[in-house]
Amino acid sequence: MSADSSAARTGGPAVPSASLLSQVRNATGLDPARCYQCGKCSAGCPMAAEMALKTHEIIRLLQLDLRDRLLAAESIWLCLTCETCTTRCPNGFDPAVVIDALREITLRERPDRVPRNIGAFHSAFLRQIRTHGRVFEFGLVASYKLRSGALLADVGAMPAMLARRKLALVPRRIEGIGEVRRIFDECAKTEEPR
Amino acid sequence: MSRVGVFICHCGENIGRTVDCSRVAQALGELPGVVHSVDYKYMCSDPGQALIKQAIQEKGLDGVVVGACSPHMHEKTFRKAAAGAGLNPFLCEMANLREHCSWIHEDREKATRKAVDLGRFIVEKIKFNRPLSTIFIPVERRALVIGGGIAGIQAALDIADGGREVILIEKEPSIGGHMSQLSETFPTLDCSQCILTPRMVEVAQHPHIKLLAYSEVESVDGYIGNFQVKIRRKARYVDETKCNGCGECQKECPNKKIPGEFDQGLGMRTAIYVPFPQAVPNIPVIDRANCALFRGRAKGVKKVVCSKCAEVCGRKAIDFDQQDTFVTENVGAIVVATGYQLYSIGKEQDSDSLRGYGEYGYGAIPDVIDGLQFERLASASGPTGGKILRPSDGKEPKTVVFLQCIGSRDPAKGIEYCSKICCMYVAKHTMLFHHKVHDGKAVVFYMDIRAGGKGYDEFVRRAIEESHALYLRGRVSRMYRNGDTIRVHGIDTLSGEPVVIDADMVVLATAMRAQPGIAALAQKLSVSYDQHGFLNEAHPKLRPVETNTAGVFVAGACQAPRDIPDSVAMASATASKVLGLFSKELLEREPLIACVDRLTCAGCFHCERVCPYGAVERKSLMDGKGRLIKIVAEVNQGVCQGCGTCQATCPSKSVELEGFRDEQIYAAVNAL
Amino acid sequence: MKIGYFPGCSLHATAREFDESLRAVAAVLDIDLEEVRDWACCGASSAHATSHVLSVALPTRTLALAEKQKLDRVLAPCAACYNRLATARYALNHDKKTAAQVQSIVGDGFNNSVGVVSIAQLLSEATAEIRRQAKVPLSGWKVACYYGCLLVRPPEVCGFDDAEVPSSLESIVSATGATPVKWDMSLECCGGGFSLSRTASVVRLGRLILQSAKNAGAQVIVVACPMCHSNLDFRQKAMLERGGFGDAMPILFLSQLVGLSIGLDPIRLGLHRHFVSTQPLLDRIGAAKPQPEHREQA
Amino acid sequence: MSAPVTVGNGAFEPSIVAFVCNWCTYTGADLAGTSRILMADNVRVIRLPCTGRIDTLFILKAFERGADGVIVSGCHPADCHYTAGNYHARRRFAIFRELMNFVGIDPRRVTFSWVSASEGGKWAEVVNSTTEQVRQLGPFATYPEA
Repeated sequence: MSADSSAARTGGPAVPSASLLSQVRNATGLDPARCYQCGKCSAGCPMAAEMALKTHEIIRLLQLDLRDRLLAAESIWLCLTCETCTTRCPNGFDPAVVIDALREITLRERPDRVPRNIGAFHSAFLRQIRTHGRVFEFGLVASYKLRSGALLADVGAMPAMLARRKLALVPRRIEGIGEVRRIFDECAKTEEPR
Repeated sequence: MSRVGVFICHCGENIGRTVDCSRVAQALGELPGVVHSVDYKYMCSDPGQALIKQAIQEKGLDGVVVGACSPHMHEKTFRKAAAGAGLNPFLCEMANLREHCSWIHEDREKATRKAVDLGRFIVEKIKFNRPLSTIFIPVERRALVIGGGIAGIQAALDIADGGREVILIEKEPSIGGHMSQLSETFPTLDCSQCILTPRMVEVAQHPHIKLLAYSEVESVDGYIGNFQVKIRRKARYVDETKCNGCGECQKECPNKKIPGEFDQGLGMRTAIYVPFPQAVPNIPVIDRANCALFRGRAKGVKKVVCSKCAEVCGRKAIDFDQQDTFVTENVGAIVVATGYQLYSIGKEQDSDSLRGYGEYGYGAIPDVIDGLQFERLASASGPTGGKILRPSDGKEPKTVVFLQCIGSRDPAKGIEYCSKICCMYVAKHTMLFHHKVHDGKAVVFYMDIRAGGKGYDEFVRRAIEESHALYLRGRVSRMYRNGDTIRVHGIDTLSGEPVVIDADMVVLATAMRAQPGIAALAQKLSVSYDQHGFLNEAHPKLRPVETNTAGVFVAGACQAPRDIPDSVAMASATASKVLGLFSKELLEREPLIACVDRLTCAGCFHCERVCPYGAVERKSLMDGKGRLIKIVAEVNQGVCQGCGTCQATCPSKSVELEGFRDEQIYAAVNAL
Repeated sequence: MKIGYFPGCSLHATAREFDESLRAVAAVLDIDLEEVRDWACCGASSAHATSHVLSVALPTRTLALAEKQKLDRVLAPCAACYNRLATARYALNHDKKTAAQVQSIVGDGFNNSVGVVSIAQLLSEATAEIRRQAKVPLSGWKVACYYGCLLVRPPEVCGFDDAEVPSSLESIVSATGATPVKWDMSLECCGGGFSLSRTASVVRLGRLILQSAKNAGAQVIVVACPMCHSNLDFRQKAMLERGGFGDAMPILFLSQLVGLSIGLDPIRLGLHRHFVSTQPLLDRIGAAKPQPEHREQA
Repeated sequence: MSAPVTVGNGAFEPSIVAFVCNWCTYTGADLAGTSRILMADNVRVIRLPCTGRIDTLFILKAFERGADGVIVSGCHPADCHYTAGNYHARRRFAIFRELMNFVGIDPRRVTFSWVSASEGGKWAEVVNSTTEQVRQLGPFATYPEA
């Protein structure tokens, strides 16, 4: 997956709708049937208050294989991957990994449903790595703002950051940048629809 | 030359559809030594059995092979038929042409050929079968009951009422078990002690029951009908024959601040104590770890630091120098009723497979208690006199959160099973709380409500509809101290809403576990147990209170999580089994046991080492003048269960398992 | 002791005081940090949210470089980097499918022999030395140790002393002479990854954390993660604006606290770079006010 | 039988002997029958009380008598009807595995498995997979009897 997926420009599904459940099973090696819907994941989730679909509900919809609802859900993008759910799951399930897989599938198949600012952040972040090998925050912020349209947020903080010499202004490229780009390209190749 | 008869059953269409039975009969009839071979529609029917009997008598058969269903189904039937015609029943065997052939194959040709093979194996084997005679062993018609909770009490009373003598042993100072700690019982809300105490007294007074409290099983020898059980009688430091239970010693004991086991640590007791006022026997015991005198002795202090109890005892019953003693009892049957313990959420666990609940603070938050502690708070005889008060500050909690499935159904903590009783007692707790704290709010976090049982679901509905307990479906992710309260982060999955409650008290319905030390006891009894330490019944449906060791029975929560009605029902079932066993003076058993050839036995005793039952004994062989020739192995016929491990282990092939001797097995293999 | 060093992108920018203080402390504690040459970004939270293989492949490149450099352990002070490196290492050992894919992309003789160490693990090993070198008594300092998420979870990857009630940070803080407080939110996520894209969430979560530390009587929060630091320090102003609790709470990197206790100059430790003033703390130990290199702008 | 094999076309059909314990595997095999689970017809079961009774010589004898493969199956560890017979058996078979190489029997011709009384499906799997495995290995060559 390159930072700005070509699918992102074309929109629309990249593969015909197969069973999302089996896609996730294949991608993660986890069987959502393990989830017995106790809700402990949602009970401890720091973002639950902001999620329309709580963690256990995401897994439930997955058990029901409701592809369209899941890939359109903003909630999967609100997961911070803090792994609290995974750590406390009584039945050895791993909701965090499943949500990562759902995001990956959404990016590939329904990029139009990725929330703009979150998608913009990930794109900007990965573009930084692809371009320089490392992330330069000034460039990251600028790039993010262009992509998300949140042009004015946090702009006031820039001078303060600068004063503390906390912003790397001038990007320096690592020597092995060619290798990093090759990794990006090769990884994108492994992500043919499973 | 043998005279074997072969009888092939069609089992209606069951075998006949896939196997050409007449061809099988014909092929087997051509084997050397087979003098009679027929097929018939239903061999197990009366006419079928008559065919066999008739052939035995007319053709003078010395072996019968029935090719039919599984021997587990009808071996007994056909052996009985053979015996009816005067043939030794152990000269009759079955070839399994149904379960192992016709039902699992479709190709008629190949199934028929396989059926011939299976029949041939048995024909060749039976030529080496020997007539065996049933073994009779005498029965000691007294029973041992291990554990004095409600299951053990019930079993002991039922057996004793049946006229047989019972020895009831209990490791604690008093019988009564966990039931004596309960406040009221579901689904009737009758007072636990009110229904239990009379039964405890009955035990103490029953002429056929010998109660050995504060005692444990040290070792078990012998076999069904003839067990020798060595029992350790732990030193109470109080002479039971002198003490009259007046209680003066407890009043005088200066150490009054010991968290009491009976009150689950919520109430205090003295160092010399009777666990609770209704204890049976009502005789105190000295807790060495907390007695000043014994602590002094442990440090090597010569002088008697404190002897207040002895000074005040008018009957001079206190004996600081008492030692553990041992008694051996001969019994014919053993009932195991050792009950359960509760899982605790602490970091330290007594088993590597268990984990505590770090997310609940590993039990370090005050006012987070378990179900048994709540029972003590709710009990009129408890430390608060039946008032629901917080252990930390004695205040009445207004919001109480009950968490179900703590440990249970939580593979991440090491227990995947359901503890079965928690749904019910939590409902009961919410009702008791509602009755005692009218303006209180009970909130229950549950995953599923399991209320199968007479009047059970109605009971839970009452908790919800009449006592207005708020039932939330979901687990709690975390809780921590929040000032004076406990902040509980849970979820209601039915609405999808995360729930945060500041509770005054949290009650955990922790999992039921097998007793500590159950594995050691099970090994003494040669009873198998599951990965959680629950004892295995002989068959989950058809032999629920027997074990794989003949003469040993299980009752109550030592076998799986059980509530009181289940435990009592099991206990009565064991009593019926025991009384059935004791209805005869001699016990019959199959003679499929190992025998040692004294001539070739070299006395290496590998067999003794591998025998799971300790059935191998050492026998000194003397010559005519009483001089020792050699020591050889001998198998105790009553103890041997016939596994044959000794035979496969014996380097000199001097042990033979009847029914499965080497020449029988090789004959079958040679028929390949 | 020599150990590989993977500073990660943040320590070269927003969290440069973490880098500065860590290097300064390491020098005193006789820990030789050898930077992994030409390391690339670990991919942080963006790679794993978009491509599982990429999220393993990027850290694997760094681990492979370290292996070539003959390092047996690599210190990743940033909790996010630590988590990504440790997760990659775990995936290569346990997830055959991913391992095969990544091996074919980055492979080339890589044996996955390099261990990954967090700052908490490294300084835990050095508590005796910290105690020995402690010059400035921090007694009376009430410190809330903040683990956050990435340092301890998931437990099978991070292998911390206890995923729910850990104690490594507390033992290090105790070694400095300060007093760790018991508080409730030490393991809750601060919202790190959403600092830019969903700032309101970060402010909401950060407030809960600050509030909890404050309730427990803490005077300072110690962190081991640049994202936690940036959220709790840089965004604290926004959190305070919502009202509800009095003064600002200084947020120190673990290495800064250790540095202060062993008598290092506050400037070398980068204490002047914080948004929430660290001066109240310095006043308590009589340290001079750090002079900023540039004039502060509000 | 899951994959019917043709008779008489020269395809090799192995002959396999199964030594099983009475309480777990034999009962499990009964269950497979009661459940009408079709399986390969190459296996002939010999019933013994316990895997503890199974002398390793039985296995060698079976090969000598023309078997191409052998299955040994009993109760799961800790589930032995006789408490510990299967543990002794397990130890014995661990040593026997070493011996097999020595006497020239490919260890893949012998399957050791645990099948409980409730695992009829598992018994069918053991039968089918062993049959397939031995079929791949081909006939076990023995010398004709003198």
